[in-house]
Amino acid sequence: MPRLSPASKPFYMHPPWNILFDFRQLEKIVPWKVNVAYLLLSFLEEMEKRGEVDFRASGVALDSSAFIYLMKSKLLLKLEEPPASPPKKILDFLPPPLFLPLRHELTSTTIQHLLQVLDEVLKGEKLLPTKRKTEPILPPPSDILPALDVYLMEIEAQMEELFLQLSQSVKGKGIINFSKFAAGKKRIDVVRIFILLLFLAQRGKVSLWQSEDLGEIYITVGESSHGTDSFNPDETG
Amino acid sequence: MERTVLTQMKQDRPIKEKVKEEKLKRELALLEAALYVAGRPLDLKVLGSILKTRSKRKVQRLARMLMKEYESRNTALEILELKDERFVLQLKAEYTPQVRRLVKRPLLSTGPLKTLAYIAYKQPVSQMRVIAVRGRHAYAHIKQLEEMGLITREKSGRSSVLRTTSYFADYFGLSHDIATMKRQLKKVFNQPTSQ
Amino acid sequence: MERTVLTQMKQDRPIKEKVKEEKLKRELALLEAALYVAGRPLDLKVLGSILKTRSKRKVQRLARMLMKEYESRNTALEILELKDERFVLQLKAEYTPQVRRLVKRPLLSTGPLKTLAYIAYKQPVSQMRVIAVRGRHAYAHIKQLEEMGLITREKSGRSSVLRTTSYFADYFGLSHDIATMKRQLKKVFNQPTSQ
Repeated sequence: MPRLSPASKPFYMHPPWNILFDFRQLEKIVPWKVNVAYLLLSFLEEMEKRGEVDFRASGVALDSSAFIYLMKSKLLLKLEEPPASPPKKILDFLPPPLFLPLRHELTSTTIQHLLQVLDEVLKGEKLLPTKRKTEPILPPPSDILPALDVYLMEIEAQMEELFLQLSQSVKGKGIINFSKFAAGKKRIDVVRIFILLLFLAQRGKVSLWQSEDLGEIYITVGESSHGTDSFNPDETG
Repeated sequence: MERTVLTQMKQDRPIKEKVKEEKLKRELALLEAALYVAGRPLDLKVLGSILKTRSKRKVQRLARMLMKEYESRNTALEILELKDERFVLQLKAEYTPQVRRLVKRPLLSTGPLKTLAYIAYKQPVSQMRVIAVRGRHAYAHIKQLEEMGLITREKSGRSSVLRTTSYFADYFGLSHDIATMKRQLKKVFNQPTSQ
Repeated sequence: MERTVLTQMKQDRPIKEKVKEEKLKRELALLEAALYVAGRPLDLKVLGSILKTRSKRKVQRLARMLMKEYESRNTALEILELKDERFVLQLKAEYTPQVRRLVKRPLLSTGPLKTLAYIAYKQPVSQMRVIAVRGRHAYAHIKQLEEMGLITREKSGRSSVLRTTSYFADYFGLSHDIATMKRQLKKVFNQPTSQ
């Protein structure tokens, strides 16, 4: 037992061990800042070194350590209500299902009623805005395909003819204005010529360019490396 | 002359008897027809209007006669006399489970019928208790039973107290007195055939 | 020894007879129960399913026996054998006028009845079309009509095709053949048969 005198406090009342023995301080500390294992070990070592084994101080140190651990645990684990156990089914007499007595009952609905309401429904149906579905109505394929075939078959011949005309206009090779070439032709024919020119340009038979937007289109005939005298239908593909 | 009349009367008697019997048969058939098409309990006044009589006693006597006849036939149908002097024609409960599926009207399924049986047997019973015993799906049963007018719900603090209605008692041909009804139900539940 | 067996057999016979008789009574009562709650003609297959037998001959024999019993009772109800080997329990026509006013419950409320009328007139008709004409609340009607066995729903791609059932035809006294039924409806409806 250490003899306590106001003048000489025992060693454990000094830092760092005093934390464990000053209860007012203990309640204020941040538990994470206290290394309990270090405090206890060094406390024991110091006691051994001094040859003063004090069981009461050891007990207090142990109690304080436990208190610090408790504080840490409380901070870690938020205290929650344990999950509610599924409501216990009360054991009670469970009677069998009570089947309602079955009674035949004539119903008052007749075919006249059915027809009366039918009349109303059909009138209502006529009043319905006849929302025709706005889906595109496609003509039957048979109406399109033959015309398409004829056009595709003829396009080769028309391209060949146009190329010949162009070649003649420029006398073999050269440049010609689209407006000049199409002059005096009907609007639909002008469109057709323009489409055919696009086909020819795609095959490299002619080159097309325009000086500015909406300006004159110039057609260069025969500049391409392709031959000018043969049309291979396969190239259209 | 007197002799002739007497002879006539003697000859008439069996004819009169026959006519009376025919009339009785026809009245019983009319009552049967009324109960058959109505599919619900009918009181003596309504039955009397069908027979074109105001004598309640006569109607009751005839209805009971028809009831007895049904009893003696010992078949699938029965006529019951309810309180308030009402009569109903219905299928005997023991045949219900086997032919239920032929009914085209929407019927309550077994779940709600079990909840109903429990409420009827335990009433007045708190909704909380019914849920505890029957499970949470019983909330829907209670709603359905209430909508059908078979039970009532009365607020009591945070929970509700459930009871069967007088419509329920009539529908099942049970007493309106709860103690008596419970005794009747106990009898029904103990019958193995009522399942 | 032999004598004892014979005596035993003699004693057994009445017991066996009684058991047989009880079984017969129960089967007849089951048929009666089925016809009563169905309130519509039932075929031998359905009746057989109630009796838990596949023998159509047995069912027919029993149903005819029940029919005879009803005849002998000479009351307000009758059992009829229809063509297509179907049986129906119904009120004798002569009693209908006198008890008609007791019939209060309609088969369906107006909304579902309108939907049913439209389906009957336009069948086979897509559910989509019915909803377009009758509005979205008709989904609930269709469900109800299906549950009551008045219509059938057949999946067809993303929509369903709706038709009335033979129960519908029986209820309104129409032909089971849809083309004939539509002609009947149109005839009564007094509309040109086009559309």
